[in-house]
Amino acid sequence: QTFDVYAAASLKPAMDEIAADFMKQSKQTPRLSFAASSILARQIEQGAPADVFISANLGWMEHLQDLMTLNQAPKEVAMNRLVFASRSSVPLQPELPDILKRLDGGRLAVPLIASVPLGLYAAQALQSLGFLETLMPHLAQQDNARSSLISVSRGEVALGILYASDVASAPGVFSVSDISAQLHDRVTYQAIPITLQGAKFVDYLLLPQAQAVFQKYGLLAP
Amino acid sequence: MTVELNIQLQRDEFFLDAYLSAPAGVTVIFGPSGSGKTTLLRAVAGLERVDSGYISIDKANIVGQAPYKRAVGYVFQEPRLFPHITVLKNLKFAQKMGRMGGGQDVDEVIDLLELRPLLSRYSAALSGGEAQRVALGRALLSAPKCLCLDEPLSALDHALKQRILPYLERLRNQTKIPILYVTHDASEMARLADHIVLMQAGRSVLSGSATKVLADPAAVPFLGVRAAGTVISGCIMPPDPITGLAIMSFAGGQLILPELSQPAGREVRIRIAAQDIILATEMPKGLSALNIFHGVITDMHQGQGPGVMVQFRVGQTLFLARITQYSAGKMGLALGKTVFAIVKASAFDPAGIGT
Amino acid sequence: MTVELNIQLQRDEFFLDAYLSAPAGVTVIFGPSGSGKTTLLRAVAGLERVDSGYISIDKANIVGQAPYKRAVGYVFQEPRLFPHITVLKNLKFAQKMGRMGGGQDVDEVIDLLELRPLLSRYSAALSGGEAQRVALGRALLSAPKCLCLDEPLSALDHALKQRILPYLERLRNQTKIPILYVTHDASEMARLADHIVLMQAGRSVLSGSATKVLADPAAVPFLGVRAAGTVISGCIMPPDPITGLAIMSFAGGQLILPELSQPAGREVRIRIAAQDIILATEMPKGLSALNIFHGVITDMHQGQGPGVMVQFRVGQTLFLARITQYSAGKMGLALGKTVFAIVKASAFDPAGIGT
Amino acid sequence: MSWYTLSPVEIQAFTLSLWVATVSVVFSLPIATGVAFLLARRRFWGHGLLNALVHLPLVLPPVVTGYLLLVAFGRRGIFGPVLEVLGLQLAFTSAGAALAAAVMAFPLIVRAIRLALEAVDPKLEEAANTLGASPLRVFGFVTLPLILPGVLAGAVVGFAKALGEFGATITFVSNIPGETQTIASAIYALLQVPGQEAAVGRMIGLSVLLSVGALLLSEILARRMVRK
Amino acid sequence: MSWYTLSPVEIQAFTLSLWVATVSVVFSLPIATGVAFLLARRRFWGHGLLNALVHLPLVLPPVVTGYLLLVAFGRRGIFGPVLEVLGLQLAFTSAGAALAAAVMAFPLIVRAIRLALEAVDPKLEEAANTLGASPLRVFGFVTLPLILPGVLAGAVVGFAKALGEFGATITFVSNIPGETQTIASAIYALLQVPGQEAAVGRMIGLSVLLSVGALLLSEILARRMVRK
Ligand SMILES: Nc1ncnc2c1ncn2[C@@H]1O[C@H](COP(=O)(O)OP(=O)(O)OP(=O)(O)O)[C@@H](O)[C@H]1O
Ligand SMILES: Nc1ncnc2c1ncn2[C@@H]1O[C@H](COP(=O)(O)OP(=O)(O)OP(=O)(O)O)[C@@H](O)[C@H]1O
Ligand SMILES: [Mg+2]
Ligand SMILES: [Mg+2]
Repeated sequence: QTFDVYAAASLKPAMDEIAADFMKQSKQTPRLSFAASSILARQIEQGAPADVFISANLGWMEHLQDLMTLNQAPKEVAMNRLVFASRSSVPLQPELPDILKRLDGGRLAVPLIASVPLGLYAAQALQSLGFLETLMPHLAQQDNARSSLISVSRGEVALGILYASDVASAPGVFSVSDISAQLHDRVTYQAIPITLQGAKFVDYLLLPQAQAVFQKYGLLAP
Repeated sequence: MTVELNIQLQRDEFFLDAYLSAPAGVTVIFGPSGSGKTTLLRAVAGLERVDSGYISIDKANIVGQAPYKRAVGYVFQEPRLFPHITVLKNLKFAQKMGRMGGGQDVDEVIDLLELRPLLSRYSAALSGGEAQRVALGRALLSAPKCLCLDEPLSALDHALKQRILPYLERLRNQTKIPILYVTHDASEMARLADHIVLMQAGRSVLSGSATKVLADPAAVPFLGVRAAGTVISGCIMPPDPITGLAIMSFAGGQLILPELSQPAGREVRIRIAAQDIILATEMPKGLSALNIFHGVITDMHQGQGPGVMVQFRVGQTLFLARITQYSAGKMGLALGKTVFAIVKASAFDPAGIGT
Repeated sequence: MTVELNIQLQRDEFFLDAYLSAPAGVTVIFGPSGSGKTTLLRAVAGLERVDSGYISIDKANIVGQAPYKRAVGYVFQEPRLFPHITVLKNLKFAQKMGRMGGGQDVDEVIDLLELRPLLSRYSAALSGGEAQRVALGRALLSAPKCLCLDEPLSALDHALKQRILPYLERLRNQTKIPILYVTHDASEMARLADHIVLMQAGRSVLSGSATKVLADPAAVPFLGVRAAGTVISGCIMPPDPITGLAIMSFAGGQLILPELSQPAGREVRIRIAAQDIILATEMPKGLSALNIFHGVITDMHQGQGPGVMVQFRVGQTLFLARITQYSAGKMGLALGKTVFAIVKASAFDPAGIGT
Repeated sequence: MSWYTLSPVEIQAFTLSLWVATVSVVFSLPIATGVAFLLARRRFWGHGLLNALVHLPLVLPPVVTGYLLLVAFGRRGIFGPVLEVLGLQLAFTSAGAALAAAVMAFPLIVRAIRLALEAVDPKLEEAANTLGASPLRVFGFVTLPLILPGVLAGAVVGFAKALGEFGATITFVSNIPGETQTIASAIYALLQVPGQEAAVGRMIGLSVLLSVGALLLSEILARRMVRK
Repeated sequence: MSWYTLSPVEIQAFTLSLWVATVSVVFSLPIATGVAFLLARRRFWGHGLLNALVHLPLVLPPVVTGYLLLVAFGRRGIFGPVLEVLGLQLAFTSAGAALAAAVMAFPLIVRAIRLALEAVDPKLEEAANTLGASPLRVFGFVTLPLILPGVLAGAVVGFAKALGEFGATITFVSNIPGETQTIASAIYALLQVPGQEAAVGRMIGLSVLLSVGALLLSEILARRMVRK
């Protein structure tokens, strides 16, 4: 017996492992479908047979909640942090002059600041720091967190704002300055159970066993 | 079966206005380059839209009918073989598409047109003449109700033409379908034509039975002096026991012919070109020429050059001879005068002798 | 300039093995369909790779040279006009590509080939004959060192041929380039050929000067009986004051010709077909035929049919006459006997009279 | 598991991709041929519109195409009820993946066939006509064989495109391993997270292998066709 | 701002898309023609390889292509030093966007031109040869004019593809408004957030308008070429 889990692509390694564990201890097999949150949300809206939807994109979460009558509220299953990342391990002073010096006329890699969650949070943080206006023309907005990571790891950009979890799993990329969680909204991954079967799986995600896996991939407990 | 048409059409500056009535047999369409012969044939086949007029096969108007329903076989000026299939498949395709079924026998056509060694070739590996023969075979096999042949033999050498012409003649005699035949070759025309339509600048200027048109001094400017002459029909007699030569009897006497493979009793037609006849005022003697006729001058028609066309009657047959004005004067030729006409037996082109 | 070649090549089952030496002037390549005429021309132009042998223009071996460097003008059996440009641009393109520059004058070529009304047309809107004329003009304009003409006139009517042939003759006389000319038409061959190469099943079986080959009874099986005859060269005299007819003087007497637009003093060549001569044992009288020669029989050659080829000498010129065996017997013809030969003035095809 | 061993999921993706690409090309070919014929040979009202429509999947971001497919053929889509009656489900099934791939490959296939059609000498079709072949038979016996190299070219490009397509696919049928996850969407998923370079490389190698194979095959076939 | 008014950012995206698509097609055409000529007319060692290489952007997920572009032409890429010497920066610039679009459109353009080349009657080229035209001139005066409809078809398909392309573009040059944000990447960005349907529709309308315009123009040109 199978059920469908729609999850944001950035959760793939952790979810793959959790799903495998889950299968071992229950007779249910979760089928994982990874894509951009926007795609998954639209599919669910169009009647996709999803049992759970897991995403970091709160916008789409709310959109779905508005649209569908869901029995259960979304649950936070993991958290993340933002960091400034670079190929060089030299720590960064989170001040404008140092940032600009590091960029050296180059660009700061972030995902799309108007749409991709990481981009949204990064923009909020820069806004709170008061850097956004100055840095705006220096931003290289990319389609997703992964692309920004590539830009940083290939040295196309001297600096990027990335998820701490991504930086942790990417060799050759260093976190050069933490970004305080106070500067932006909570970076959370939420799961919406759509069916009963889905609800069971969401419950499982909150168990320490699953949480351990999330943490293994650099995510934080909710 | 008869093809009749009276059509008008305009293509840029070119205007075609043609009238034609082609009964069973061969109607040769003759005219200079660009006079509209091909356009006329295309209109009959439905490949060219006419602006006004009618085209009928067997009284049924076919204007507006789709080309493939017209059953008009067509040999184009260029071969147009299907390049992706072999010669044999080209032929088989035609046979399959021919809707009356039957049609000609593939093997017969292959042998006649000497296509056997080519059957497994593709059109790219054929010589010009070979391709044209295949195209001809293909048209014959499609079981047409009317055949349009646009210079089908002009890429062929004389010997090959002579081997194919009798077949076209047989086709004409057996199938009773009208054949519209474009050619530039006067002897081909004389041999095959039952009817002739002369085209000039898009207009059909003269038409009628071959006998009449070829012997009509008024047609000479259109045909060219070398094409003018007489077509006489007659019957093959048993060969002369002494000379072994073939003899044809016609309304006016007997004509000795060169070698001729037609059996006795067969009706044949012969063209004697006006320039091939020598006239004499006295009975010539000791000549190699075997045919000497005795006739009465019925018409004399002076051309633009130094020649005169002399029409004379032998029995009930009218002959045409072209001689110089100088000779005519010296010999004192005039209407009603008696002349001797000398015709060489070996001057007859076997290709000019048709049934 | 001379083209010499001795080449071998194999295409599937077809094997070409040709030897040829073509000096300035026209070398006619004659042979049945599929005998390799086109393949030979293509090899000269570099369009067909040869397996062995050499091809030289002016002593320089061109085997292996790229086609465009050979300066071999080519008129293909089908017109091959560039469909995306007008007739005029087709011509201009050829002129531009011609590397010796100079070449023919565009306007002259246009007038001669009667292309003026076609200049702004695209090839799709040309008749078969029109397209072939443009192709001919295009080849002439490319300033070639050698011309390959593959049946260039076979799509043209008689009158048009007669207007174009003198131009080809002038070209031959003026430019001194070798012209390799494929034709099926014996009178075209007789008029133009300086040299003749007979092809048979891929082999060049007989070659030599036109005069020799055409009067050679051994060539008759290859040429066909109707093509055999005599080519005599002579000089135009002032026209006869009484008759107004043109006169040509040759080594053997004078020949009265039909209308001829050549000025007095001009050298011309005339072909008299073997079948156009009537022989007589006594001097005929009161005939319309103006040319009566007195000759001595030098050779008699019996064909497969009922005919005999009689070669006789008039002055220093050898003539060939074809008569029936029956007549020859009746007249008691034999080597050394005296005969009278009757030739009609109006039997000469002006198209058969060349310079 | 050494670097060249495929996991079962990867094998599934491989098989599915092959299936999807093949099915999509096989089904589009006849339709594409028909549309190409219309575009190349007929002048009619709406010619430009049809042409634009055919090209649309090329211009639109694939995700949009996928979304439009979802709107049209999804469970709640415009044709949803019709499909339900027919017992056919497209959204989130492999059949749907084939549909998405077909739609994306369609303009490329049509273009190739149309170009081939425009290069056919109408004189040959005229000749077939005078032999008594109806337009349909002319097409079948003359035109079609003559455009086969073009059709083949279209099929190969379409096949390659269908293999590489994931934008519309992932949107229309999602990315369910074993069901709708093609190589392309598997690569996409793998690319979203760091550290999967080996797997990505393996999958790319696979899809390149597949399409290079198709390419070579088509070249050989085309050469055989032309050689005659 | 009513629904049909474009914001300055949208106008920038529109202009940039037009520029990127035009530049990419203009620059690819000659190269594509050369490659198509090689593939259609020459047999050489590596023929199959070149053919496969040309088709690669079709098969690979666009993101991979973009990534490979980065590896090749990025600052630290293989050709990075060369580009730096030339003072040319591609990553994160509009020139890079054009490069990405060109690479993605390339296989389509090559295919179209190759098909057209294969349909040219070699007899006409032979004829030009005998008139003394060198291979280069034959190509310029005969072959090229004859394949122009095919080149045009390739250009249009390429243009449409370049307009619609965003996967490789966004990966290679990111999505910087006014610099590298084309209509397609703008649409992509808009699609990431809910409730932007109106804006998405407007952008799609724009890009469809552009490519339909290009299509119609090409049809008219092609008809003019063929009419003679
Ligand atoms: N590519 C080829 N492959 C095989 N055979 C060929 C090829 N091209 C020509 N042939 C054969 O070679 C022979 C000579 O062909 P060619 O075209 O030279 O003849 P031709 O003398 O010009 O004939 P025609 O007067 O009919 O034009 C023919 O039998 C033809 O079938
Ligand atoms: N599509 C066209 N548009 C304009 N004019 C045309 C078109 N097709 C043919 N013509 C012209 O119409 C005239 C008649 O052409 P047609 O092909 O019927 O001549 P034809 O008598 O067959 O000549 P030929 O003996 O040279 O083949 C020619 O002057 C030709 O240039
Ligand atoms: Mg014609
Ligand atoms: Mg030939």
